[in-house]
Amino acid sequence: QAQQQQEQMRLMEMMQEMQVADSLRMYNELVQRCFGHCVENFRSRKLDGKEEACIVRCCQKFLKFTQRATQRFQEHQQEMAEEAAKAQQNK
Amino acid sequence: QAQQQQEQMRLMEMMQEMQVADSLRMYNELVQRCFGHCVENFRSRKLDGKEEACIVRCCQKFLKFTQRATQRFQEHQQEMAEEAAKAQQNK
Amino acid sequence: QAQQQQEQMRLMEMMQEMQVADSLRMYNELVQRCFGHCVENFRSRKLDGKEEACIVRCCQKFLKFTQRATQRFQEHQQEMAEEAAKAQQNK
Amino acid sequence: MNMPQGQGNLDAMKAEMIFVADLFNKMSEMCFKKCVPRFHDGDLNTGEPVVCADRCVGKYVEATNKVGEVMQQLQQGQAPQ
Amino acid sequence: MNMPQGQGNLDAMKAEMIFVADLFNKMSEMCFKKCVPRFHDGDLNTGEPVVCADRCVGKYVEATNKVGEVMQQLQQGQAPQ
Amino acid sequence: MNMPQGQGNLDAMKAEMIFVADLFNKMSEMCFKKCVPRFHDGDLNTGEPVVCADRCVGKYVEATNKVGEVMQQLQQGQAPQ
Repeated sequence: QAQQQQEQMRLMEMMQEMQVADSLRMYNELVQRCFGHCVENFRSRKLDGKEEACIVRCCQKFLKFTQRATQRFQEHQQEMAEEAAKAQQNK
Repeated sequence: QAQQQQEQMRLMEMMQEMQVADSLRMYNELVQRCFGHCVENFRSRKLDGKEEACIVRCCQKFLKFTQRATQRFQEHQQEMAEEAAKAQQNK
Repeated sequence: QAQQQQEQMRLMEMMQEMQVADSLRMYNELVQRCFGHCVENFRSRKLDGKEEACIVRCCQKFLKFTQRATQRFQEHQQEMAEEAAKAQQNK
Repeated sequence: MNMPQGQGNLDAMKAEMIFVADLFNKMSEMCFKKCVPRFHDGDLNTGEPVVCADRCVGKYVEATNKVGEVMQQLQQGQAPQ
Repeated sequence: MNMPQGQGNLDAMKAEMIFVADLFNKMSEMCFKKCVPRFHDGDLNTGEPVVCADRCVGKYVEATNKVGEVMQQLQQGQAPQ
Repeated sequence: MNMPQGQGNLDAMKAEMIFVADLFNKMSEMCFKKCVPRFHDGDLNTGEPVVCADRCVGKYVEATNKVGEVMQQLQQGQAPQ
């Protein structure tokens, strides 16, 4: 049983590590996406006001979209888990 | 020698883990590719018959292509290993 | 203190491993990019002279660009580290 | 989606977690491309993209199951249809 | 860019290293696309692309900081602006 | 392709395995794009794409070797040609 607890602990750690890595990767992808969409001129090494505003909008839009998609995705996963459990019972 | 056997074991495990991870990643890439190619309308939350048929065709096509490419790639690797072995002998 | 030294060692090893993995990934990305840009005909299984020259130019261009970007990026990181240190002192 | 259920096997659970995370990331990237082709204003709360997000997630999950079936059929040497 | 400072914590330092490497790779890919739209000759030493590289790196670092701010504000439930 | 031979060193072998897998994945993605620009029917067994696959793999392997050479020359500070 001590072993089971230890496995549980390692799984939790692993999940946390993955979540950190995942959110940092998502951060980088968001920068790349919005930079690619919003920045076109290289006459200066600073973002101009228009570019900055575009980046802010792009971020907000993507993050809100992702929130919504996360909700829906979790609902689908829930449903599938329930169906699997039901199928198990009917065996 | 026991150590060598242990290393061999770890290498086999690592290869297996990598193959599992690789095939799951390929699965996800295939879905993304074929979804991107085949699904254009979002008037319903179910795939229609045309979309489903397109996804099936797209998968089959890609998987057969990959099989062929795998064969050829393995032949090239074999050749290169043989050439390297020959070069070793001629030293 | 022995523990600290060990952590230091593990960090160095980790960095080295990451650098190897990173440079191999960059190698593969460079091949993919330049192949995609330079190779269009598949009438033979050998690169022709024009394709080969294009690949060489494409590589050189990207590698020189990356060198320059690396320099600038390191300067920016340096600056930010200095600013962070200054902010720490002024507390 | 067609993953083995975890049986206390840590490696399999890790592989499954990585798979689901990768699936989710590819899905949200793809659905964003399909549903928000242009970035005009920052607010998604009203209007089309939310509805599109819901439907796109539904279709993507279905497509993932479909591709899984085709892969299994091909591995077993059966031509689908 | 908005990363916690390493406090002897090996995992956090590893995560930071992976983050910075990923940032650099995405940045150089993006800036190459923006600054060298065509591959005509192999020499970058003279002319435009070098200047563009310098500016693109500056703007990309700034954009990374900006995106970090927006993410923090949204996590804290504050609408930016 | 220009990888050191494994000398019982597990880390180097792991790096090589990851490299070869990554090379193969990028190659098949690229060759699929080049050889199958449209998805009309599901059968690849007859006709063009198979021939194209064979040639594309050959060219890709050659390109990988070429790029490796150029990288080595630049690292050694020699301008190629």
